[in-house]
Amino acid sequence: MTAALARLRSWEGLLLAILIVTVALNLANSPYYLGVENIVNLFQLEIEKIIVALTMTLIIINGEIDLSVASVMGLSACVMAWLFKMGVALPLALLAALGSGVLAGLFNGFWTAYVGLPSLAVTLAGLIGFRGVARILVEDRAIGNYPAWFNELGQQAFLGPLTLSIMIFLALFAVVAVVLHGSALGRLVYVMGNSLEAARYSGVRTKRVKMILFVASGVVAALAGLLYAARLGSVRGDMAQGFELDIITIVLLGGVSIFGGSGNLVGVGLSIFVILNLRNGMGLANITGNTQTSVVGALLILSVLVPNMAQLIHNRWRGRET
Amino acid sequence: MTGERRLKPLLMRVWEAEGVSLTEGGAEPRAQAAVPPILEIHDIAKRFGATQALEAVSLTLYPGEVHALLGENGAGKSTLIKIMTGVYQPDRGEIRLAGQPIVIGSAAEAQRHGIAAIYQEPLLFPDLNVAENIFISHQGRGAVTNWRQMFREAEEILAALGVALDVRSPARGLTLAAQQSVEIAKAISLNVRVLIMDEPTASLSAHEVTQLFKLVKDLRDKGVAILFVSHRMEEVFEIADKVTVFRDGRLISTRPRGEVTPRRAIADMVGREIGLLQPRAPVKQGDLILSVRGLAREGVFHDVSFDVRRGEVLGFAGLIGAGRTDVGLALFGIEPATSGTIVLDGKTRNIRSPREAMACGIAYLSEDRRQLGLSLPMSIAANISLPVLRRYLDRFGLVRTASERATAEGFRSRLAIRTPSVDVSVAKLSGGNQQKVMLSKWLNTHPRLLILDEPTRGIDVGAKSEVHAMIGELAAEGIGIIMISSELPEVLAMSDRVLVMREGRQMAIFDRAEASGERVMTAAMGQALTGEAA
Amino acid sequence: MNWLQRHIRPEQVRELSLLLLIIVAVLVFGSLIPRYYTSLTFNRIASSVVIITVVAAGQTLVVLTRSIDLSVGSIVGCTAYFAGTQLAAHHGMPPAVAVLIAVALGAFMGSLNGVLVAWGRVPPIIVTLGTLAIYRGILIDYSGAKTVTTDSLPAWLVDLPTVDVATVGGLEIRVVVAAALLVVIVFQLATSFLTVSRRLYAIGSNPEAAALIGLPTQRILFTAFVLSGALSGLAGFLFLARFGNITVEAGRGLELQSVAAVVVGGVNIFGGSGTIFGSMLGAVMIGTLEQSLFRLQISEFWRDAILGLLILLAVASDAVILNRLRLLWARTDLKLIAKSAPLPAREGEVTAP
Amino acid sequence: MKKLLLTTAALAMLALLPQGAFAGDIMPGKDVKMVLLPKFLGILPFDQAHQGALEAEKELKNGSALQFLGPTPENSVAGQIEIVTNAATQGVGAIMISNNSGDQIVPSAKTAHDKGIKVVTWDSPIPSGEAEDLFVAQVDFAETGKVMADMALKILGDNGGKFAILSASPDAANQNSWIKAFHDVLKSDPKYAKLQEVDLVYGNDQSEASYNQAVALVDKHPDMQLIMAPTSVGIVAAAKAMQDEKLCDKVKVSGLGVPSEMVAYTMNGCAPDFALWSFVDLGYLAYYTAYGLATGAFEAKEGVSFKAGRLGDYKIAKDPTRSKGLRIVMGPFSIYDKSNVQAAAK
Repeated sequence: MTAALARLRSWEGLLLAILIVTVALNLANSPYYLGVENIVNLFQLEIEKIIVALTMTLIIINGEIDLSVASVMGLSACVMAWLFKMGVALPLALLAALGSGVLAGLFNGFWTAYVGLPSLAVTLAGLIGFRGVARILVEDRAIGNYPAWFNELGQQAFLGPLTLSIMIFLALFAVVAVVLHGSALGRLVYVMGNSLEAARYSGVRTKRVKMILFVASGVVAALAGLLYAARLGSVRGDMAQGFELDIITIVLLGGVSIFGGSGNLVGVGLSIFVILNLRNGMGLANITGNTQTSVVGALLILSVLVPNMAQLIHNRWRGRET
Repeated sequence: MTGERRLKPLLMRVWEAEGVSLTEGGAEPRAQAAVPPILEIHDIAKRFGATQALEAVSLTLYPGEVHALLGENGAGKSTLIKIMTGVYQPDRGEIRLAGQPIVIGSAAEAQRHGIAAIYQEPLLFPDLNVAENIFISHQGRGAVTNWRQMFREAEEILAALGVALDVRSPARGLTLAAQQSVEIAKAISLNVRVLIMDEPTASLSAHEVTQLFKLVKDLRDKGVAILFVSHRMEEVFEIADKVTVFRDGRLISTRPRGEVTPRRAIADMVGREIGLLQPRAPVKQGDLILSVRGLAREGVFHDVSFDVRRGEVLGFAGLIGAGRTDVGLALFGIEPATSGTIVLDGKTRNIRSPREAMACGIAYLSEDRRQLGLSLPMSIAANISLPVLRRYLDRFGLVRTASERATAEGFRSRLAIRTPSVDVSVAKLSGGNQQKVMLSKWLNTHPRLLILDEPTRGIDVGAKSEVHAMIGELAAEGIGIIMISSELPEVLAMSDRVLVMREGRQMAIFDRAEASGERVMTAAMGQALTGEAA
Repeated sequence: MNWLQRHIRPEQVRELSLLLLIIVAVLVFGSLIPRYYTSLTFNRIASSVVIITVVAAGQTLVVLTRSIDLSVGSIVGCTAYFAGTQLAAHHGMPPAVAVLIAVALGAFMGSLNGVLVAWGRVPPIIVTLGTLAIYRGILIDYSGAKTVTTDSLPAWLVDLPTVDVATVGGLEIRVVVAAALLVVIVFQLATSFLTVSRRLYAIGSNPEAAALIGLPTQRILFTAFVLSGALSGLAGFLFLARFGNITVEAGRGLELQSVAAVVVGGVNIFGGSGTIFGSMLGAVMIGTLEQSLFRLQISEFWRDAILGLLILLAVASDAVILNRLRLLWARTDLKLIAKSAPLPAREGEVTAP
Repeated sequence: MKKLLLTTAALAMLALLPQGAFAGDIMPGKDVKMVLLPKFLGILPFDQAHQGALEAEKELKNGSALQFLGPTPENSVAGQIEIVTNAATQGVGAIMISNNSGDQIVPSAKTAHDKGIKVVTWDSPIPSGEAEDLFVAQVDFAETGKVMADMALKILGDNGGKFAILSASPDAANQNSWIKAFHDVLKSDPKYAKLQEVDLVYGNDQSEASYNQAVALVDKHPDMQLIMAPTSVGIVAAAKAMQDEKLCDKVKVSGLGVPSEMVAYTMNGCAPDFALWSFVDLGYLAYYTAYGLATGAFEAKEGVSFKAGRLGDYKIAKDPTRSKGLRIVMGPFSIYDKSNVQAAAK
């Protein structure tokens, strides 16, 4: 009983269970599920979101939030497209686009860390504002016809069946894992998430850390935006609109506390797999978009509700108030 | 015996300082037999998982009696309190109120029974104004709040407490003492029959303590039964009619105050003999480390000037809110000074951030270890390495946990931190051990100047004396120490010199010889003494 | 200054400063836009902020308790659609009943959030992020792609947005505007005078303490979410009246808009402080910006960028103002006096009635 | 009952009927997995198209049931791509896309196409024409411009006046190309010279945004007399706005709308004229076309003709509105006014 409960209480355990069930269901109801093509698609279709989710994890554990990521994705794609349209060499355009991500990050970081506004408010303004800038650049155009190599970056398999995006995701996952769980920065991320003041009283350069995180978030979002552009081969002002909620959902489902200070990349990794498999499975089962989002929403709630209830019942049973 | 002899004069001094003579007060036990008990706790037991928090505890409280409850942290005091206030339910045993068995299902019920508690950490609502905080848990004040009336009543209560707060302003930013006063006002605003005070004095300065005691005695005389929990011997022996000692969840002894000495009580608490508060043997002082001239932070404190030498302990005395902590924060760069000079090792420094302070070899142990001093969920090792994390990085910028733990182990044995392992999260440790971890954390920065803010607040007697001993050693090693403390005996016993502040101003600096309880108090209260005024 | 400090709390000053910002904005736009100072402009802004104001009122109640409700947009959509289909089916239905249906449905959906947060102990953002998706999904299924169309609705509803209650010097006070104002006033009064509602602030301000002193934390949380849902329901009805045509899109994005209004309105996103009136000002601020930007002779594509910037400046400027004030208050406040007054002799003097 | 305006496209079709290679009739009873993909779920026109497709399915006795799969409005692009990709994975016979993703759909459509899946677009094509077998156009887009211009002229009168365009989102391919066609027509013929466009705004196909935009237009351009809204959401919102503002006699609304949603405003004169085609027929035709292609009854080549059930014969031609790509044009437009809107709304 208690042993089972302990396993259930560990978030990762719960996610693992959910994942296994999902995979089993998928295997049962679709012959196409196991195909290499499908496995690759399973990643490709959400790849940009899960890339951004990695840096979002850092931000949320740090006790902040970045609602502007989707708009930054759109912004960088539009910057790239706009410059390309103006005849700038694509490589330069790509660099500039990443630069726009840095600027966006600096913007969020400055107002949050140095002026001390709540990141929710700042990035909410960013959500609207950055999208606005993207709009100014592309207006009502859809900008395409990039050199073949660019589209291939987003679409062709590079290493075996792996596309560049997937390899970037895997690499970034490793990097973030090391940073969060091995490096000084990661340590500070947790400390600040637990108590910003305590960190300050220990001589931590809290402003600098926040700034670094927001810039990282900006750059990665910009990169994801470019990968998205490469995958779709065409850029519009509404690119990635509304992704922020999906991204935050992934992170929270991963067991990261919205109040900061707790959570780990294992959980987020698992939650990524759960959501990918869930969406893919339902897609193959011809379940439409609204049902998909509903199911993910329900899962998000249940994954917290079930352990809580188990805990509660367990306590009642032990006759102890919590 | 020798301990006894050393103890006597010290307590004398304290009591004089607090305006208490040995004969007065509750010295002659008042007749209690006639009055029936108000609250009887019978054979209560409570177990959390593996640990038996309380075992077969019985306690009887009489109206008009102050019953002191002693015990080291983890002895079960707070568990008992939580049971009395309906936060926990006992596994066994019963509680009788005025003879009637009762079940206290919730804090609200406890209140209805007239049982109220004042906790060590005040439970205020920073965004509500003072008046609301006082009346927050009142039932039946009507569905609609009558602000004018509420403000008036709140002002009356606070006036009675001798505390002047703007009842309209939010509780955010109140000093700990002010918060404590609001807590007390809150408790007495309810028609209490049983008042539980869990270390109410932990954050009060000597003067405020005397003020509080006036109040407690007044309540007692009105027939309120008071359960008084404190780590401060001298307080307990001033205020209590009965003294009960807990150890490891069991009741060790309950005696009338007349029949127990502090030393006896402590022996019961720790199960072994401990000498308490012997004056520190002065070490020969070395050359100048820090000299501060005309230091000020606009609107907070003014014109503070003092020197600290190697091996010296400079005590900061004064009422809470006198600005002592603010001086510490200024030196550590949390809230930089706005004027004045800080000269460290002959070099004039302009300290604007904790990092700069640390670079100058300054370390500051916060008075609020839970919120500011430590990162509770993190492991002991992680907390100790935090300020100097860079030292533990390999060339890839990754943390070398091995050497981190090694350091932690070192301090663990050196400061006798009681813990199964250095990977345990600090939250799981007792107050005393947390204090030691915080001390280790800052010693690990190899400071030349150590600022200790309330180094023994809310930790039990055993740990306390260990910390005091530690301070002695550090001074002996040649570290300059500034010790901010509201415990007069501590200040007097530990300091080579005592700097007294009042309302943001430096009132006087006394040498060890001339620093006596009443002189320090008078300085803290007002009229600066001629002669040593800095 | 001292008198001021005794009688005006920092939060109120923050609202005054926001009011000032709005006035400044109006002056600026007035100088840029021809025919700006007209009753027309007033009506535009007034009726455009009605819905968001009502939603923001509910959002405020939730945010005060250190929670957040991201499902409001979906609730507005569902209630608007459901009330619409009901009215389409029974034209005879009295207005009161129609409103009641919308509010009741909203309250019900809110109560689901409430139960999950209060007793399920699931963080609010997770619950409402989930129901945001779930409610919208349900609406898409339930609607079966049918649209509620204006002509299917009774005339009184379609005309509702244009009916005035009073005309003050050319300024028409539309019924819906009055309704929104009423909501704000009622809840403002409630939150500042009802003992119960003060507890919203309490649990938002210090949840642990609230639990320890035995406040019914769970019931309060639950109520906050129910009210938020109910107000979203009311907003849904207003939405139906204003736009007539209800697709599955209805109300999408209101969640972030309402949060924006609340944040700009100076409600502490971490609970405990802020007022309904404040978030109304927030809504008006944003509404004024949007409506005025519509009318400026600038490209469509510039609007969002400018709007984002202005919102940020609004938040920044009044945050800075407030911090200055906080310092001022903190310093002059709370002096402990050294001399202790004697306790009143009379029995029960200090004990409360 | 419908008053059908004989349009240029219709004429062209009739003219083309006799000659040209005529492919064999479409054989019913074959078993073809088919997916109908709308821009997003929950919008009336697409549901009507679904009805039409089901009607065709019944006629053609297709062994496997039609899949009507759509994304949610908020992630239409990503959703459409996901559905096309999954369809490709499952190797369906044909997929019918009302493309809301511009060329962003191309990569996924290409994968499907390369697997031999027939990719038929309807209502909104793939702009570049890549990876698309055939576009079933509701009407000739150039003609849409003409129809809009004519309605504007009819409303504003020969001495013209000022009008503004309220479109869907800046990214809506259909609206953009219609507006472009509209502009071209206005330039092409001097009789439109007096029609003066004062503004172009977007309501993002949301009632509230469109409504606010319409109202704002009135404030911005007091002398504006017409709002032209080539979007079924926008036109209704605009009409409602003008009604609420009691401006219906001063500012008219026109454009493309669904009769059942517009009837009230047409009758009370807020929107005297508007146009649309039958989405039911469009779905029906799309199904026939896709089925025919998938069963090999005919090929997607220029000049090929086929018979689509009750709608009669169609001939595949180059799409003049795109640099690349083939199309058939359903046509014709139905122009609605007081005389016919009520019947159409039924």
